[in-house]
Amino acid sequence: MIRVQEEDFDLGAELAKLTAGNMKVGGLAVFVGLVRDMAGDQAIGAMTLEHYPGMTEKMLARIEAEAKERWPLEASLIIHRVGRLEPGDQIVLVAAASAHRQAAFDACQFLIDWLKTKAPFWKLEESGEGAQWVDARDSDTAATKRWATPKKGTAE
Amino acid sequence: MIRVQEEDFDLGAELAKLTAGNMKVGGLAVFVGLVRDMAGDQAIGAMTLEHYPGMTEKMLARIEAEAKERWPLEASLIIHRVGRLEPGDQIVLVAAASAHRQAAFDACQFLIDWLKTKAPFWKLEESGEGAQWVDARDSDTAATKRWATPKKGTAE
Amino acid sequence: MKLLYFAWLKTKTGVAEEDLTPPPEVTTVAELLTWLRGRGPGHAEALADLTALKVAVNQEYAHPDDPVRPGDEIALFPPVTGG
Amino acid sequence: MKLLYFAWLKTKTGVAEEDLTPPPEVTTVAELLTWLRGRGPGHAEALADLTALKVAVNQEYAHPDDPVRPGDEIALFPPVTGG
Repeated sequence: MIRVQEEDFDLGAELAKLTAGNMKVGGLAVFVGLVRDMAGDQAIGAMTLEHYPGMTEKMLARIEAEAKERWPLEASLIIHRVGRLEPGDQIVLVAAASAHRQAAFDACQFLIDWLKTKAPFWKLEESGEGAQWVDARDSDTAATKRWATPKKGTAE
Repeated sequence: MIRVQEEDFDLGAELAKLTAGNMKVGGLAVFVGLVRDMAGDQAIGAMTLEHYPGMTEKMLARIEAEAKERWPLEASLIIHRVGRLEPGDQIVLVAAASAHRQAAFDACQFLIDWLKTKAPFWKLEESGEGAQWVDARDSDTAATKRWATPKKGTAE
Repeated sequence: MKLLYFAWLKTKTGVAEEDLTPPPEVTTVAELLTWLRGRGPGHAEALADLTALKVAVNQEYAHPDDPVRPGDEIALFPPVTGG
Repeated sequence: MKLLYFAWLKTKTGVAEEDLTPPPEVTTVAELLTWLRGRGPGHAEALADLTALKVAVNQEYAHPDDPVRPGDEIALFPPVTGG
């Protein structure tokens, strides 16, 4: 399941729903991204997440479908927030549940790696020196590369 | 922090406590192990987790300390349940929080891999054919090996 | 043809969205970008560095030689930074 | 010397814990295991396959040639299966 929303999410409730009643789940791997109060050596007051409505949902759905094709998942979830967020706020949740832990871990890492390079979100950080668009990180592109050749249509 | 307990744990509450008020956390990686209703092709009714009180806590504390030495973690948590558990029940929670996501992911995977081969827990599964001690899996030993040479004292 | 600009491309062009009718000889993403750079200094600056630019045609990532057609939704944006 | 048995080692020996005083020539883990196998058929069966056995001396994993001393807590158990 995928969701793009301004509201915060209840991490415990989301994870409980994800595996509830499914006795085939042996492992649940989860990643939560949070807003830090520092970016490099600069203090951050808040950030605004812009996205491309329509394409965002399309890409997230495709990333999730790709994960389900690659690993035997019992359940998966991507929630990404948009709008204004402050330090300590939750930005993103990705979760993958499988019979075995390695599949859950790998799928979870894949989901966030692909999301970070393919889903059309942009961060605008507010610091003492004004607002600044965050630059994409080479390490994110490198992280995505480990999942080998993307298929047509999901390529950046 | 480490805990060994019979009671269930509140996943959402534990994770919220772990990062509360720490604005340096950019990523939180979590793994939850759950009781499945099948082991191979055999239906499982319940299981009992036995452990070695004293050594268990010592090993978990050491595994956590090792993770903190290897990665720049802002917070970490290991909770492992003992006693009788039924399909769908939570068995174990490991979590690692760091400024960056790869450190959180790697530390989380390390914690559960080492726990699975070094912490003295044993599973007794109940099926239609009676109770049976679970055999250790070669894949768990292999998973631990990727973290290279363990230090003296944590070696199996 | 609907053009969408996101993040700093929106700031530099000064527009989030515009409906344009390029001349018929504009048939590819690359040709469209060249034509858009001629629309004014904001567009020229925003589209100066093609290596820092991603293009989506009808919400799919596109390459410079992919076709563009009347009625398409073309989005221009920097590399993504979500998650 | 306190001996502890876990999981199927406890089932096979029929005992969870016992206080024993091995003869003074038993000074290593390997010598202790050999001596324990002589305590009866349950112990002999439980300790037959040393490759399936882990040993902890005073709650630290130990090797066959590690020393054992009076007063030590020695635990014998199969490879662990938690998590």
